[in-house]
Amino acid sequence: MKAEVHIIESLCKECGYCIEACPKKILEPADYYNQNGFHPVRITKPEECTGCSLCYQVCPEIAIEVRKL
Amino acid sequence: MKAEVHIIESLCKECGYCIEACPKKILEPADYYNQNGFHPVRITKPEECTGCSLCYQVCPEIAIEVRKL
Amino acid sequence: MKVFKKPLSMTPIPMRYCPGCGHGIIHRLIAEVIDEFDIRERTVGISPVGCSVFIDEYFDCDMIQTAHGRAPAVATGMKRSIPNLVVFSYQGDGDLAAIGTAETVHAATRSENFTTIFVNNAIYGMTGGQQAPTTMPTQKTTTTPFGREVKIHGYPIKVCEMLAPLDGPIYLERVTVHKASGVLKAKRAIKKGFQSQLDGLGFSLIEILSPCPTGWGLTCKKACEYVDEVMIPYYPLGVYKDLTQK
Amino acid sequence: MKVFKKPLSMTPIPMRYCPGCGHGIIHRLIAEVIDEFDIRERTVGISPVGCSVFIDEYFDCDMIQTAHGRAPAVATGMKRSIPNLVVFSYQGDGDLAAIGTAETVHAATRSENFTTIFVNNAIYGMTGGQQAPTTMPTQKTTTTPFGREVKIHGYPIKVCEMLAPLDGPIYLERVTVHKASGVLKAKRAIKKGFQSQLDGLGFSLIEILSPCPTGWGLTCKKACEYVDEVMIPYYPLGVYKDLTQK
Amino acid sequence: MNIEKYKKGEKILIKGNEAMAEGAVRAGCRFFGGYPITPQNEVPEYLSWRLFEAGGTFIQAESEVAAINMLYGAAACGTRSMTSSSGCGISLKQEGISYIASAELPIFYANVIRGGPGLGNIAPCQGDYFQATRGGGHGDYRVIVLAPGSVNEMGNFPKLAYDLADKYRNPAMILADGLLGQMMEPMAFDFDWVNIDKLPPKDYTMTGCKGRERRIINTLLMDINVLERHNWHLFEKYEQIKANEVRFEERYTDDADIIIVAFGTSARIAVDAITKAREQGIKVGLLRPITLWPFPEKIVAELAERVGKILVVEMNIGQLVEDVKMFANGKSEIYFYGRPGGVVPTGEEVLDAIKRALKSRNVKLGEINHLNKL
Amino acid sequence: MNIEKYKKGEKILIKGNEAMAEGAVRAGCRFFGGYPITPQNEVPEYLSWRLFEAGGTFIQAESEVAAINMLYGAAACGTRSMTSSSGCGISLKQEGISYIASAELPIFYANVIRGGPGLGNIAPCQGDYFQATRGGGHGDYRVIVLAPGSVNEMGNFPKLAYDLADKYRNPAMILADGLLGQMMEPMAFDFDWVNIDKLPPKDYTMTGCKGRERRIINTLLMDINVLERHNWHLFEKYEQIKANEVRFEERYTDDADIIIVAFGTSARIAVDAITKAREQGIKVGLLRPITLWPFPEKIVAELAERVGKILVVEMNIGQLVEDVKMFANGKSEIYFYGRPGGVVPTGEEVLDAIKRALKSRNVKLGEINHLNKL
Amino acid sequence: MRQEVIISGFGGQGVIKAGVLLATAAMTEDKRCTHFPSYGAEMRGGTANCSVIVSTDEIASPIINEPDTVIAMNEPSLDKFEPRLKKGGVLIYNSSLISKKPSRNDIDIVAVPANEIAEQLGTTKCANMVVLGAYISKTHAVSLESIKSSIPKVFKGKDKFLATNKSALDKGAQFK
Amino acid sequence: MRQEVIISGFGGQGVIKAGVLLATAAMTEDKRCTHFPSYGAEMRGGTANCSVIVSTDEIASPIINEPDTVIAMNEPSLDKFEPRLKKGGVLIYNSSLISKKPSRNDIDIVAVPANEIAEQLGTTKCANMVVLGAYISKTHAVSLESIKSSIPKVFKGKDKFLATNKSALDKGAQFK
Ligand SMILES: Cc1ncc(C[n+]2csc(CCOP(=O)(O)OP(=O)(O)O)c2C)c(N)n1
Ligand SMILES: Cc1ncc(C[n+]2csc(CCOP(=O)(O)OP(=O)(O)O)c2C)c(N)n1
Ligand code: SF4
Ligand code: SF4
Ligand code: SF4
Ligand code: SF4
Ligand code: SF4
Ligand code: SF4
Ligand SMILES: [Mg+2]
Ligand SMILES: [Mg+2]
Repeated sequence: MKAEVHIIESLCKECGYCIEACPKKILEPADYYNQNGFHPVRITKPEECTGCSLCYQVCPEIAIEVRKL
Repeated sequence: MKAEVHIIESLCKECGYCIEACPKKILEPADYYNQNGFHPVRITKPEECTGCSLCYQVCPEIAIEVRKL
Repeated sequence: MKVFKKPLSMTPIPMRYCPGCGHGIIHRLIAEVIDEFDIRERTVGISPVGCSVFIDEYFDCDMIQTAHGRAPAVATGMKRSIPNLVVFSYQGDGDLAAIGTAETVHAATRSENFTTIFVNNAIYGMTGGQQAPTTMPTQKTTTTPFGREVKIHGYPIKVCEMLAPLDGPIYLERVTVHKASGVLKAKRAIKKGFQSQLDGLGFSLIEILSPCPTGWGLTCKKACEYVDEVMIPYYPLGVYKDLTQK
Repeated sequence: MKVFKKPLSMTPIPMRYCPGCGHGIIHRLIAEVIDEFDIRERTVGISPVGCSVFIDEYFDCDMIQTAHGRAPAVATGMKRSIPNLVVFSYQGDGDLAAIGTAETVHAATRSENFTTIFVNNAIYGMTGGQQAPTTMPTQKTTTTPFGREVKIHGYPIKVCEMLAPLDGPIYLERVTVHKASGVLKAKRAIKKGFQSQLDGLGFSLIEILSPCPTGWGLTCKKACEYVDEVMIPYYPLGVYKDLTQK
Repeated sequence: MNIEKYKKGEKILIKGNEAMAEGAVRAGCRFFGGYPITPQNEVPEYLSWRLFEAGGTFIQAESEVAAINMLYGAAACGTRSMTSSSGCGISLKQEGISYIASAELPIFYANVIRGGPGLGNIAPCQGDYFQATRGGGHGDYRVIVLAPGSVNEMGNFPKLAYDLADKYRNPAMILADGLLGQMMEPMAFDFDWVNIDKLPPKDYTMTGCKGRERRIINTLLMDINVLERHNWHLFEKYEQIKANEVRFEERYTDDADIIIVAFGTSARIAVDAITKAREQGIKVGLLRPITLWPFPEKIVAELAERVGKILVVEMNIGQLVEDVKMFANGKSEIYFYGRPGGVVPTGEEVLDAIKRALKSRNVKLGEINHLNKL
Repeated sequence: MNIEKYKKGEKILIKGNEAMAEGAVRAGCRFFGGYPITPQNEVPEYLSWRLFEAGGTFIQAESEVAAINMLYGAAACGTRSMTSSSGCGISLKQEGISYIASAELPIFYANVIRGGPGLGNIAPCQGDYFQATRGGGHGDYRVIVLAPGSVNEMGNFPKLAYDLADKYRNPAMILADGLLGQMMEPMAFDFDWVNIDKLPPKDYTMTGCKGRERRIINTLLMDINVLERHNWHLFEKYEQIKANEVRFEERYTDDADIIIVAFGTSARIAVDAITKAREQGIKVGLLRPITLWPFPEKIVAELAERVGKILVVEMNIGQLVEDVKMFANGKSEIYFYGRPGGVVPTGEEVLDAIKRALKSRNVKLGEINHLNKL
Repeated sequence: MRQEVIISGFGGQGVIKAGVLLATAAMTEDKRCTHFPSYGAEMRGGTANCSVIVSTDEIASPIINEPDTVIAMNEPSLDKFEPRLKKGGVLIYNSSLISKKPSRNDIDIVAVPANEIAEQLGTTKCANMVVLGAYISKTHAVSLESIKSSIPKVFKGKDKFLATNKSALDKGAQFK
Repeated sequence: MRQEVIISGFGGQGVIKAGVLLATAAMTEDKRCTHFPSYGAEMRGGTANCSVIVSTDEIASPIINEPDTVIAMNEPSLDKFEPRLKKGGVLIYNSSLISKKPSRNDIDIVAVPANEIAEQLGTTKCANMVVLGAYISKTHAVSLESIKSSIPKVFKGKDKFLATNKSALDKGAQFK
């Protein structure tokens, strides 16, 4: 695991930018709603994350934190 | 005489543009004042006028009329 | 037999500009163009606020005087209402390039179909010689008593250059009236501006460098030299945009 | 160990933009730059009127909200009063390129020493999706329900192109935030804009193409495609002026 | 004409802003220049397609300043033209309005007021009464101010505004608020589609001087005597408007022990309060000024004298109340109840204010008593 | 400090506009943003070099709109700042003034009134009284309006304006006219050069948040309850200003049979007329409001009751007279004599108006009687 | 007769349109009615609501302070408007999106799984019609027929949804 | 004591400055004074005038309707102000530029060839001082000394003209 990705679910607005941006394609919308009625993004295979931070870069809500290990 | 130059003395404001512009150098300020306190321009040698109309072109007051004969 | 005399589209009223002021020459050129196109009866002229605020006395056609800088908006309202009118707006550099910047840029970008005569005399003439947006670097005015210092007072605005990159303007040219050859070219440019409007092409603007001996504190002769030696190098004459052939 | 998370110069308050709105990304980039220069304590941000009117909630520094379009004038008043402040103005396309045209052009030509972040989303977001000066040809908005027809509604304004010929601006660049690579470049441009101010060079403006899925009536994904396929061809990315090396 | 959208008398459910926009087109508006601002955006949005249908021009101007000056041009060409805005935007138009008033061009404009001052908010408010009635611009001029109280009036007043504007060659405006602009209720147009080709000709318009003397529209009158004459001419016109065009609505004033004076939305709330009051046996009457300028001064004077107690209810901190005070002439007790900032008072609140006003003792005639503070 | 130009009390001959400009700098003005317009051009012209000397900033703005917003920025940074204009230009500033009033920033501005409406002319006029006192901009706000009557006051009022502006965090303005601006007469500054470094600190300015909580200046208050609170807060402030800051001059009111109410230039003319009248044994008094807002309402009410005849003289078609009517409360006869359009009345004319007012019979109390029409 | 209802939900849930439909139906029944929309400061994804009053008498203010009925399409709406409901009033809430239970016990509560029903009908877009159906059958502010016949006026040019909307209304009307 | 004078001429003839000088001199004598300039709508070459009042009492309006004295530097000024002169008042006119004769016979007329005298002194610019000198000796509104001692205050940094101006005043003062 090269990086830890933390998603602040309450902030996510389901724009999908991070999903699109992730070179590893390891982000997807959850099947539940957050308090604002959006499906927050979740990370499917944390171990594959390269820590490239592109998800962080494109997230309009700053809902993603990436900690390179 | 190629042209008739008529100067409307009351309009002249003595800017000297026509004097400057005349290729024949046949325009000069009169030695008297017009009603506005300017020395109106007068033509010294009407017979030398070529009718080039440059004096008309540069006169801000349209105080000069040129009639080509 | 050719006669050069006051054009028919002007009234007999004498003009009240200072000696050597360029406004009078420019008025005549516009009137000649109106005469030549024979459009006096469908022309409306727009006077600005500036020394030329009195042009409604001089042009013998329908005339409307407008708020400072807003002539392009007024022209827009008029041409959109009666497209067949021939509308020219006559504006100074304070009017067009300071307070009226937004109206100018947007009429240009909307390509409103009227003709703008832009008299750049590098000064606020009417109000007594304050700095204009087009005042030259180091030029003394009543609000730049130590000379325009570009780092403090800003750089002069080059209107034609600024408008040229926009898609709206059809025809932009800078000319001068401080000498006979310039006057003749200025006439051609004004005529082209009107032609572009008559052809329904859109926005045209003719920027005219014009001496203001009073505002510059110069004799008439020196004022003309100033145009030659100081203004033209900064404001190069020429066509900045021409889509009339398109 | 590098951590990517909300910059220190932002408050913890969640942002209230629509899903996929570019404003949030741009805010973060600015805040990162402020963090990196460590200038939060001497920075003042200026909020416009537009969707980003609430940025005083998001930036953790002194913030002032201004009348629609007038941020450049306010910034001028501030920088002239306290030159050591770092001032950035954050403005939308309606704010900067419609109602604020004159203020923008003149702050640029005076080369006022502040940094302008110009968010071009081709729409009036806040008021409900009306045509902006930068709205694309044929784009439907609530005031161009049949699509922007350039002959009627005018051409989109290219702000960087229009300002570039002026002598005042020091640095003008157009970037985008609709994709990751653009975001990284946008950050560099913003940083350069601030650097230019810190170096006392004068006016800088970074134009940022920014998706507005709501105003455009598109999904977030389609909105990004729209930036790529429609906006960028009309508004080419790149540096329009750079005197920072001079 | 098949561009007519609704039949006269046909009942429709429509937003106040849209009713006003449709009413304007119906009344002959063929030029709109405006700039978006909440809570009036439905006006330009509606007109952006509706004027297209009607063969008119819609321009989203670069600013409110440009918009009002576009109207100067359009009206000068004889076109019934319109702009609308709110708060800040109307402030920016003040110079242009002053020009238009001086040039005596007939235009119609609307202020759908939002909370102020400054950027304020977008909620319903009546804080621009002074600006509208006192001419926020420079110089001695007045504009005709109509204050609708329903969507029905929002739709029908544009016709009135145009007719008055044309009759007196003067700007006429609608002063509404976000509530009247945003709400829907059934309304019907009470006038026929206006055929613009049949409007009376205008002898001052810029149409090219073919076949006539050239015309000049000009507000610069350097000669002080000429400008003074122009000012007195305007004054006479304003006096005429005052004499002929005052409009108001009275309800239950016959037996009232107290009169509420309120316009627009406040007047609606007042009606609610009055209904509730009457159920409780409290005799309250209503005077609703419909023209805010010309102000219904005679009836205010009369009611002040006859009833002796007036309660002014406004959605601001007290503006109309000054006119009421001015014309009450020290003849009645004057109470004020205001809710600024976008708050719309409730009928209950106003009822409470009525009761407190009725209970008040030892109040000096003619002085304004702020019930908010009591 | 050697940038001080005149000693306190030193008699100088100076133009009103220049006195005002010098007075502003002397009172601590270090930022001017303005746009040329006659008849106030001496103000920017003077400040263009004088502020340079004083280490301040002079900017000729691209427009009046930009100018007022530059002040918003400068005042937000704590700088005593100034703008000035006339008529049209002040109209364009109304939006900005409304913002500044809402943001509670202290600024000083001047309107050297010219003939209006529209472009009007450049002659002395008082046609912008309503605009100044009623807030020509949108929303419920008021600005403090000082009306100098001499070059001396032109020079000394800027200090007062700044002090009031700072004290109440409110815009304060001077309402003068072309005559006061253009004329010269001897004057002397009655206050010492203000050391700007010793002005009381401000706790709301934008200076960077080093060592303190960050600050926000904002006029958008979306929550109606918050905006309402802000409006009532402003209201309370205005009430305080009304209670504390009313200024006026009374002359010969003790034994008067008629009182002239007039401000600025009109008051000067009134003095002339009163002198002439008294020579003829006619007892006339003068009330000269110095603050037009807050209005000297109590003294008007008192004089109305005690004297019973008031003649309002204005260089317009009747504006101040409405305030007089409002506060006279139906207790006195009210006469109006006006000269709009740039005409300055003569003492003889006013004397004649006095005589006609004194002769009038059967006049209804509280109604405005236009002597121009009689 | 007088009925004051606040319909509230996320922007995009069609609460404003539902209110317009209700008011239109009232007009066709020659009742008086007002409709007043309200948007949050948020952009899309924020909350929106509208106040509709249907009455046989003159309606002064279109603003409702103590609603007879509240229709809450999402949780923030429930939180905001439940407390304002008149004693004995009706609360209709979208139980598909709101998991918590209303807390008052002095009101009449109807839980409608509007999204689920709507999804069954093929599109969540008609969830607003489901709750409107419930509202009608609960309050009889207007008749269901008036609502249905008003649909074409309100949803112009969207004929294909006509049938779906009608079914949604009917499904909703089964909740009481 | 009260003296009301209108000084009028072409812009550029220095009429405004002459008035300022007069007012300054009055101030140094601790008299009250006002100066009010007026410009035509014309630009340079138009007419300008100023009204100066010198008085021992309070001066209400600086505007003069019936001047005690008129100084006319050019013909349009004569045409404009001669009729307004008070009966018995003084008219001083620049006979160098005005060829026609004043028409009233109820006034005191002084013809001063101001330009010619000034030219003799080396510059027509001091023609204004010539007429001012005549004015002083005619009216004694202030003393000639006060005028002279005020010159440095009014014509700042123009020392070289000081002597010329003084001579011009003296020459003018010979006209009565
Ligand atoms: C709103 C407004 N602001 C300012 C003025 C005063 N004003 C009149 S003319 C003028 C400037 C004129 O300069 P310019 O446009 O360059 O014309 P010029 O006189 O040089 O021909 C100004 C500032 C005004 N009339 N209206
Ligand atoms: C003087 C004035 N006019 C109009 C408005 C209304 N208004 C608020 S935001 C806005 C446009 C915002 O568009 P933009 O600047 O592009 O910002 P965006 O919302 O797209 O980010 C308008 C017209 C206002 N507040 N003030
Ligand atoms: S850091 Fe890169 S790899 Fe990891 S989740 Fe984000 S985008 Fe995907
Ligand atoms: S980019 Fe951010 S807001 Fe968008 S889906 Fe990903 S986490 Fe959610
Ligand atoms: S027409 Fe030509 S030659 Fe003749 S006077 Fe004029 S400029 Fe000289
Ligand atoms: S150009 Fe005209 S105004 Fe100038 S000197 Fe010649 S005639 Fe006279
Ligand atoms: S001031 Fe300048 S522009 Fe104006 S009339 Fe005189 S010379 Fe011409
Ligand atoms: S409307 Fe557009 S710009 Fe505004 S918040 Fe929504 S997406 Fe962003
Ligand atoms: Mg100029
Ligand atoms: Mg935008």
